[in-house]
Amino acid sequence: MFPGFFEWIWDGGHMLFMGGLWYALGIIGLGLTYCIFKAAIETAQGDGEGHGHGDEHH
Amino acid sequence: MKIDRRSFLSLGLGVAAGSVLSPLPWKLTDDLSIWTQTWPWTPVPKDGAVHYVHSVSTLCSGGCGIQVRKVDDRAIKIEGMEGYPGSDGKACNQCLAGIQKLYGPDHIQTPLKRVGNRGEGRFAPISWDEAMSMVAEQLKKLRTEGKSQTLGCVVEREYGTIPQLFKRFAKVYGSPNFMTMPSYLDGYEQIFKIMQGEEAIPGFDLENADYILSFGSGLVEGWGSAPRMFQANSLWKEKGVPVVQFEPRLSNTAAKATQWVPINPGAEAILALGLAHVIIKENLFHYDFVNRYSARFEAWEDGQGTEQKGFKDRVLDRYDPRYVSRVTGVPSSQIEKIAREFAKAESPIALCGRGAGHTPGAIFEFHAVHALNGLVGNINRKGGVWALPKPDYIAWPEPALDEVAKKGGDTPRVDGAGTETYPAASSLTHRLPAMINDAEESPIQVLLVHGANPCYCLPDTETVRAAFEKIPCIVSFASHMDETALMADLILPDHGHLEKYQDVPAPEGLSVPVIGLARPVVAPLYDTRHVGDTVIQLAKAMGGGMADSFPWKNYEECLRKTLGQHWKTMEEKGWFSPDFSGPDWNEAFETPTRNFVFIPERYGKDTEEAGVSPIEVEGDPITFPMVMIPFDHVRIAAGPVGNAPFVMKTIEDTLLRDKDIFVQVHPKTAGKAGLEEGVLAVLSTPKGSAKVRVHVYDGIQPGLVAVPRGLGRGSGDEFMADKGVNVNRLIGPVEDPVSGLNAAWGIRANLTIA
Amino acid sequence: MKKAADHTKPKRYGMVIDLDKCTGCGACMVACFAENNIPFKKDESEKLLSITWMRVYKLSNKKKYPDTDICYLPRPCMHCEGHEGHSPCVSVCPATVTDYSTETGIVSQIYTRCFGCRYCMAACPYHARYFNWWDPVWPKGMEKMLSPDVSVRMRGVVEKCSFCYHRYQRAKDKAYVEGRTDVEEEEYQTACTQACPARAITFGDLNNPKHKVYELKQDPHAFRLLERLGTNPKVYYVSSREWVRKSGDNYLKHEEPGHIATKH
Amino acid sequence: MDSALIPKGVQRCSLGKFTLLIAVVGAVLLWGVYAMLLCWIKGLNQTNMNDYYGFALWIWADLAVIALGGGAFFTGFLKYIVGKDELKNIINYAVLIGFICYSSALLILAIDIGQPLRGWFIFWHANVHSMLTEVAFCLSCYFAVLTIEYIPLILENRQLNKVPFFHHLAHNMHGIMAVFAATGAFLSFFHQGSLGGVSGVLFGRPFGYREGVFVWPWTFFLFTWSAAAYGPSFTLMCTKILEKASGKQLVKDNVVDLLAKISGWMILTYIIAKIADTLYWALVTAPARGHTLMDFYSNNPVYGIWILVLEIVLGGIIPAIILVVPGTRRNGYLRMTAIILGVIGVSVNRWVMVLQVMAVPVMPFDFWAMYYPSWQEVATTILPVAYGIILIALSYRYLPIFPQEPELNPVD
Repeated sequence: MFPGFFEWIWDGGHMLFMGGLWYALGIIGLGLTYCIFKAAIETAQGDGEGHGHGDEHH
Repeated sequence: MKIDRRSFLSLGLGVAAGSVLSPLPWKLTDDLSIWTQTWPWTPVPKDGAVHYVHSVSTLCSGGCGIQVRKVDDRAIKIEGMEGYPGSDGKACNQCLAGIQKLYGPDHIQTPLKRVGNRGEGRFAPISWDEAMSMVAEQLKKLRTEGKSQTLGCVVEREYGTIPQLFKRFAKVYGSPNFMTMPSYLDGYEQIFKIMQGEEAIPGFDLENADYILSFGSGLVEGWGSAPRMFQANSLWKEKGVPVVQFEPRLSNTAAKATQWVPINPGAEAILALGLAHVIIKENLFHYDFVNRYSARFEAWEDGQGTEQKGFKDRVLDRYDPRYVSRVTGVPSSQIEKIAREFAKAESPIALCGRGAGHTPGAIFEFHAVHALNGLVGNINRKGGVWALPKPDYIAWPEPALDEVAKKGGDTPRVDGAGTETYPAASSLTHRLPAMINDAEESPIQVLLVHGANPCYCLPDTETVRAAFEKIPCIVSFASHMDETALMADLILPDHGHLEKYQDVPAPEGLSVPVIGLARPVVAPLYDTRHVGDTVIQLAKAMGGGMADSFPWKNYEECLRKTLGQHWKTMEEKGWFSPDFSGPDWNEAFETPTRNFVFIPERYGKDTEEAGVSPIEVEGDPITFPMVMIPFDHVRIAAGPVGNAPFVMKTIEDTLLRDKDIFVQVHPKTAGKAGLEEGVLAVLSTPKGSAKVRVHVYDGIQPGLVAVPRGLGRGSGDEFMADKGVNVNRLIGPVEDPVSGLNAAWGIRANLTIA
Repeated sequence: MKKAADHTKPKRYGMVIDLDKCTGCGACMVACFAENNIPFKKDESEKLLSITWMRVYKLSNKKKYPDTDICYLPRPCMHCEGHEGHSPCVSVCPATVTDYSTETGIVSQIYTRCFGCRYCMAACPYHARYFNWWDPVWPKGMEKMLSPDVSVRMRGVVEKCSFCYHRYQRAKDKAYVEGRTDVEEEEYQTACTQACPARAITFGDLNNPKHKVYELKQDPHAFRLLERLGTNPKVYYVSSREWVRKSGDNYLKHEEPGHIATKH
Repeated sequence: MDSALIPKGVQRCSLGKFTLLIAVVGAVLLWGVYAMLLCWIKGLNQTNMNDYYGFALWIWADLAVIALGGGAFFTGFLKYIVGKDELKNIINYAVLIGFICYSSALLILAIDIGQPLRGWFIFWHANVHSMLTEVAFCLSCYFAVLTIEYIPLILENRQLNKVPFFHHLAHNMHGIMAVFAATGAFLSFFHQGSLGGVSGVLFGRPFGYREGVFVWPWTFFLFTWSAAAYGPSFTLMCTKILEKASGKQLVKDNVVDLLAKISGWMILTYIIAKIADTLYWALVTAPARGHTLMDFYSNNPVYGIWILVLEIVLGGIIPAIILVVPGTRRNGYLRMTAIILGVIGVSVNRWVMVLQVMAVPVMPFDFWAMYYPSWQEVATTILPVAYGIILIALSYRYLPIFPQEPELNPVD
């Protein structure tokens, strides 16, 4: 699963597969981190009531 | 800090995040996976020093030469012993799985005394001293009462020091009733007596034969020494040796044969005589042998001076192919073709003994088949049938017999063998149950059983059980629980086959005499005792002349002294082969005329009058419209010892499923009875009925119901016990009026939907 | 796929089984059970739940009496080479449990890594793979017969014939000690080959002209099971009977065995 | 009692009635859990699977729920990528159903494998050539995406939303939902496809095997396509069921019509491809391996040609036509019939691609293997259904799943 691990092989299949995998994981991870951090900052700034009840997001 | 909902939630989230980020869950996950790889309940075999022990396995009748792979003191695996005569590096299924018998749960661990009813299987352990004195007391009592002849001994085969110790014991005790279990070898034994005047056992030089005619013999299904026969079969394939199989059912042997010739069951003898007819008529027989070394081929004068027809005329008169074809169902063109091919071959050989040879069959069959071998002169010749001398390495001094022994020994045998009625028979054990049941008081008062399993193997097991019920004292020397041991009052357990020394005259059917040595592969696991020691000690306990007749300290000494100079060879090689060169034809036969006799003295008249007709089987055709034939399957042991778990595992699901046995019937037979593949049905015969499943099989003559032999064990480990039906329960013996042998090849039956 | 070890020539171990000689006795199965610590249950008659690395199939020509004929066919793992080592099972195993060795041509199985998804079983058309539906249990005392050369498999994993790989290792160790780089033909034989009383099984390196299998596989009557699927199995069968050869693969009505171009 | 938790502007049944429903379904759930524990503790001998049937009911259930759960990724794809904005009114429910389907699939997989405790070896020792590896990776990743899509919904519960952090988090997540949805669609494309590849790559099994492009057999694409086609139908079916159960209309007709139309066109195009695939397989692929089509559909007690007809005609052509033709589509009964037929069709397809693949004999001397599930297998397969009902009930009661509900069912 990780380069350098037992039985890790650098071949086309691996690059493609693992590339896709880490790309997706990266996006998910980064997206989540972004949301959490932004929410934490917004909470700290106390502008919690700023955007109403956000019905438009549904 | 005030714990409100918000901080509680944050705390929860914090803990969750913290533990995910800590190494703990990962460590636990890893530990769990390691645990699944080393579950404590999954055994880890211990490693150790590897070595091999050579021995001979006694689990099959063939006597396979084996080598046992050991790791430290554990026996791990059985393989064939390279160079062992016959089996040569190979072994049969039973012997290959022999370690499971050694370590298996039905190995008897200590002497046992019956505490429940007969056959109930409730035993209590007792000490050896107690057990021995109980037997000795019984035997002494019987002897003082002058009923020494009521001692019976049943063993599987006659040869080897252990059966001979029993035989000697019976003799000096004063009983003629030393019995062996029935087999096709009994037929050959009688045939050698009456046609060649010899006390001999058959050897078949199959490796050098170039045309094989098999009258229903399961050549690759347990007939003779299985591994040897497999190798011979492969050799035939390599050399292109024709093999013709006459059998009503497409057995494995028939499938392997060059040609399968379906035949009406029981008509084998007629077919053999039909072949003889063609050979004689077309002058294809071996002139030299027939003219110079045989008698009664042509007309002859009997004792009263009356002229009797010779074999030639009898066969020519009666067995022309058209008639034979009608009786046997084999087209006459085929009879002629096979007869010609057979006669023209260099070393043709004709064989008999149905299936694995558990039932002897009628003496006519043996006579007709052996006459074929005589016609082509293939007796005591390369590629032919050999009369091998009975093993003579056991040369113990004649025991001194006291009055009781002499008197008892002179009484006629209970089974009638060797009496005026059946002079050529040496053992007719299948007759024993009826004799006991018909008598008011059992003519056998004490029965010693070793290596044999009459309560399973003899025909009509219900009658056998009833007879055994009547015997006041039964002593079994079994090492594993079997049906007969279950009926015993006392079990004096022998060591298992991998725990003891034993000479094994083997392998069956080989054309050179061989004596193998079984030896302890592991030290005895339990409180068992070598049966040889038990017999010697019993004799000593009897005191007097009996003790003197058994001068050995123990069995091992007896064996060493018996084998004498050969002991060393056997220890090193595992076997030895006594010098044997078959005599030439002019010296080979010991009949009064020193000839091969085509029509034996006693049989001449009978055959002339009655002719040979198929042996009728028991039962009336109206109640029982079908005919049941037992068959041997190479993956099912039908002898005294049942299948080991590994061998059970190889049994096809068309023979056994869960606890149900399958019987084979032709699609037409099934259709008529409204039966389909796999359905439950009731198989009934005059002897009883059983629940079976139906296997519709194209390779069987319509009207027959074939039942595999060797299932339905009433004892043993959970892997084999109570699975299927013992075919011996459904079939009874049919007495051959001439030889006394059991001639039954089947029984009338009915198969109806359950 | 493991690359071949440097100093020895790549081997392709395989078998040639003479179906004319095979009598269906089952000794190969028994020897295999004993050699490889195969468990046994009270009831083994349900063959779809019975672990038999080597299984002897019974074939029939399906003709009516008396033209009926039967033939036995022992079926070990075929150790398919597929296309460049892509045997049906190796390519599907998600956890790299099973592998095709280009050094020996043996398809391996790592029991402690297998997590029992059974995809390989679905992939194998020969049903050579078996799942441990139960914990293996030996009656008290019978665990003494277990061989230390082969690990006992735990419940929940797939297992199959290994061509007695431990025997290869043993032979290689011996060769190494004796300063040889290569294993002789007779030094490495599978348990079933050794046990076959009909001497119907021949085992060896299909690449090595000195090995008996090399010659035998070229018999005009030699065939492999399901060749047309492209599994490229390394077990050959020989039969003089045409219907048996025809039973080795699927054919359309007009097709004749031996005239079909097969992959690989 | 729990009114504080119920979204504003909607009416819910009494807590007692609700508890009763949960209790009844919960009992079924517990039955499933018991069977699941049996399988884990005693092993897979609890099932009727065997060495010929290594893949059985569970793998079918897995494939089926993932296909049906395909509504989540495809509706997301339509809303966020294609820009069909009306679908915002059903996307929450589609996500919820997807979440249930995928979590069920993962649970079933965890029961199905012989060594669940080392199931993670599929990641650790990953063999990237295996379709199952791809399935495992994409499935877990997409499940993560679904969780991410479901979390903001939970956070919008009236009480939870009062927590500022949760409020912001939900808001932010909504903000970049398109990114997640796109990732989800990408992952879905692969794992739906890999599931199709599971049997498609089995070149030892001529019934399942298909040729294809590069490493992907045709079934790879057919599975993705069919999930996208039938998934929305399943979402609509679940919506209908919930509407029946609650006695309220929850989604406006134009939304339903739009999704049904898309589903219909997708089914139509899919079924054409499927027919082409079947023809090529029957006429080229299978004969090259010595099989005729009828070899696969005869000499056995179950699998006749009827199953092919059921899958393609009843479960494909007919629903496609009904959903594509505006007149029939707008007829509620016909639309529902089409949707149900479609759901059956795709389920039959998954059944065939798992169980019939196992049943067909390959060696000429082998036999058709028949199988019926044990009660433990049935119970563990029903378990996710019970779990799904409970999760839908809870979500519907406490979360603002259907934005149009207050409008369609004004509270007096």
